[in-house]
Amino acid sequence: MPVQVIVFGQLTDIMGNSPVTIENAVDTTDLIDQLNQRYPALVNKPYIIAVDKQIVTGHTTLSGNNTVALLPPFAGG
Amino acid sequence: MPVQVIVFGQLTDIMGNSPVTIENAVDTTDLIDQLNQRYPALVNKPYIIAVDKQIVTGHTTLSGNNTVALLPPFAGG
Amino acid sequence: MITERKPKNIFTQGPIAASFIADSIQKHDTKTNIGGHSIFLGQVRADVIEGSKVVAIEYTAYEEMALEKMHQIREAIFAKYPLVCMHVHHSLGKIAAGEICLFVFTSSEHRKAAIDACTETVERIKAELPIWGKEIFEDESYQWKENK
Amino acid sequence: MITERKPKNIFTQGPIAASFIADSIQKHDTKTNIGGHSIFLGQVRADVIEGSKVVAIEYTAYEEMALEKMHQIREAIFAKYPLVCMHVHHSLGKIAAGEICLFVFTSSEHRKAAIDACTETVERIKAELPIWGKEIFEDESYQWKENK
Repeated sequence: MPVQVIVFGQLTDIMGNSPVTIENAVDTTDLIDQLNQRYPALVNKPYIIAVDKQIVTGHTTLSGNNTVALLPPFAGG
Repeated sequence: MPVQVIVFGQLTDIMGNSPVTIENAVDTTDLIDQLNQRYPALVNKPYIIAVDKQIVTGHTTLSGNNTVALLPPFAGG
Repeated sequence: MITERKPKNIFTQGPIAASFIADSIQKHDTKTNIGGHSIFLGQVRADVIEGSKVVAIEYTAYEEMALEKMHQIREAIFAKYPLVCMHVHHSLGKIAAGEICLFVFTSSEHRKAAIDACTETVERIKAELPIWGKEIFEDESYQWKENK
Repeated sequence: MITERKPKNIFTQGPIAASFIADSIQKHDTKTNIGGHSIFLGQVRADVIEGSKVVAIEYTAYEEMALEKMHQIREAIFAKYPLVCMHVHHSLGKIAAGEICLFVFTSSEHRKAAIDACTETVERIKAELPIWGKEIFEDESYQWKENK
């Protein structure tokens, strides 16, 4: 199942500003493994993960048509 | 020694808005006694006393040419 | 060396206009070491007291004493918090319900100092400045305001 | 009965003008149950980092997520404090040093609720909203801002 990945802040320096499609990822761990292979600079960067705008922790199953966002530390205000 | 007395807030309902001169008062206790006789409504009113813009407590000697202010509870802001 | 800040006049006749507040904010755009501003505005409430509605508060002050006291408060706040600047304005005269009667404005590099200094200054103004307010009702009767 | 507040857009392109703040204050003069307003303004600082001066911050956000989160924060703040109203505006795009990028405005009958709600809202905005800032230096190089 394809997953759309969007990134923000300093992660755009690595992955750009356009959504990246990963063709098949069963869960967030699988997804991050694939992204780390494609973008080695991502490996040690700090970020949290949001699936469909909800922050998730740990191993989260992707059900298809998800949008996964990688969110580096917030800096609003 | 003459003392000028000024009052503010609710005390102006009793003593008016103009300074009142007390001809001879040796200290604040003497002064308040004289004011209480002249303005009986003053007796139970809450206020603090400032001599020449400094808040004083207790029995304060008046040295002459003092301005004594009776200050009811503050209500700024 | 002792640096002396000259006592500033904080009193203004009538309400504090929103445009005055805007001008005051605008003036800080050249102070590029500021990261946070904290503002408190006091507004006259149309309280209903025993069936009568407050239409205005008429403020009076022992001005000379209030300015000396405000100067002391300002010095104490600057000694306690790393502020870039502080501005205080209080109305005198009749201020209608809905109008602004108090404007406290503090600015600092990082937000915490400005926020804490603003709050403390507002509390000290209410507790320590010799200012009084006459709450005027619709029928022109009045009562003297008491701060809680 | 559950009352639903509709998520409001907090984002504005470019800096927040002092005149916009003045208009926002002015609009409250008919709400005569308000006794105190608390305002926080975030201003872009011209920090010097390793010899280079910040001339602007370019803000971006995950807007849809930020608006949902801000809605939750707003609901939580209204549940916790007796507020009359709350307004939040955050800039997106390039904001020059000295310009305003955040405007949080709370109002209540008595001052404490407005002050505490404003402070808590500012802290939550900084900690919880997915917003990022690129600090742009004089030579057009940049670094990503980190909140303390």
